[in-house]
Amino acid sequence: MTIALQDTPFDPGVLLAFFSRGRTETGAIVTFTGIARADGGKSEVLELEAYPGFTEGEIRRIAEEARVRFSLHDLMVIHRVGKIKPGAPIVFVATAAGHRREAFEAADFLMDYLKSKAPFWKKEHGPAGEKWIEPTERDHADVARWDG
Amino acid sequence: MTIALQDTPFDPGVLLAFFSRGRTETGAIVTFTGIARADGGKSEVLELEAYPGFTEGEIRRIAEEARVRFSLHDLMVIHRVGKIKPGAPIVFVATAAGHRREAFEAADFLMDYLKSKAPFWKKEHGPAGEKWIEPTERDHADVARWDG
Amino acid sequence: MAKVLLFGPLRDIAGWREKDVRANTVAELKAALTAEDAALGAALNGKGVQVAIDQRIMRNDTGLRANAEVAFLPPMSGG
Amino acid sequence: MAKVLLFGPLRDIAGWREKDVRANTVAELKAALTAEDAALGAALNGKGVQVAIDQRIMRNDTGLRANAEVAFLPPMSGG
Repeated sequence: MTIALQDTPFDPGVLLAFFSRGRTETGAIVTFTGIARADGGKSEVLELEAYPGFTEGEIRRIAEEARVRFSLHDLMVIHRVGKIKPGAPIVFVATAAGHRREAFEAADFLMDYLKSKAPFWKKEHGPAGEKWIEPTERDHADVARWDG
Repeated sequence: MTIALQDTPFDPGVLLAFFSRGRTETGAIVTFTGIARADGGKSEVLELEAYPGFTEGEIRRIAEEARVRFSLHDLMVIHRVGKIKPGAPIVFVATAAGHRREAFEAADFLMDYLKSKAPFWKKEHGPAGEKWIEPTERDHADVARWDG
Repeated sequence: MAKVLLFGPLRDIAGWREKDVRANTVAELKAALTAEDAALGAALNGKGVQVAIDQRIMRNDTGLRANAEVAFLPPMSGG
Repeated sequence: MAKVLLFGPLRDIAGWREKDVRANTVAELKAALTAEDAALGAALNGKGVQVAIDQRIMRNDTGLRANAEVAFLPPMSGG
């Protein structure tokens, strides 16, 4: 299980190559890559703040829950922090399971958590100044699917 | 949109690197990689037969349906044919969309189709001989989720 | 003359994969194949076997153009 | 002495990110910060602000060990 924050860009292909290598006992690998949309150059620089140590710890706690709940063989979460240019990847999640349903659901579950509840504080830097962002209604609805 | 059959091994990381490169207007990329489980060396060699031209055409038809239904920006399906060694990737699906829900659902939808209805004929080669394989009950139940 | 293609288990039953057969309709073509090989004939009429003419699944016997490609597709297993 | 950490909007309100404050409980610590900066004090008691002591979210004021790390966490936005 790999959980890491990093303040430099990453290539999702390199991460999948690393995650999938030699994984001969896994039937299914799902990855999710979240990208800061460029919106044709109109998009603003995103800044993500984490609480080093605490943020990884909280993600690891949910990752462990996902590992058990979905019988995962392995999982990886790589999350950018700091200033992120439009068009750059923000987050990469990979899940490995015996069958595809578990791999899909675990990646979906982890992303719902990461996008709505994970300990990050998000700011947009634009020509009109800076703005702190909160999760959208859709993010809240997505994460509520997994309760009960 | 890339739909291809190939009779040689592929590296899912290389495919994701290719699929994600320069994709600055996409918010979400989901990939699925299906692997022939090695089962600790007990697994049998899998042989997949396709009807060249027809098989890609049928996959392209469903891929086009997924593109419209889930508002995809792009998608890729790479499928092995011929004899596949235990531990080797069999199928790679990638979907690109504005938001994660669409990217997840499209990949899930495409995989349910590919695993249960796509024009392939599957044979296992083992010490006890050869055996043609049909889709499992679970595959049928999975694909039925998308009807109506 | 039609080019007949067999897939999956049908190929194992017939012992061949591709063969030219003289026929103007799918019915004629099946009759010709059954005359040669009764086991194959039964299998071609088996549950779930579909017929593709020139790479399109056909529900009815529409007749065959010259050099049509006629494929017999047993139930597909998925990948 | 406690090491206070501010995150997200709290950091912008305060104009700092990290500061040592003399306090034996979270209540004392908040009182000290409010005395210095009323706007920050109000923000620390704002809706959804959680307190982590030594990287663990605490619902109650348990008192602070020497050199405790006290983090004020406004509502998290997700990544």
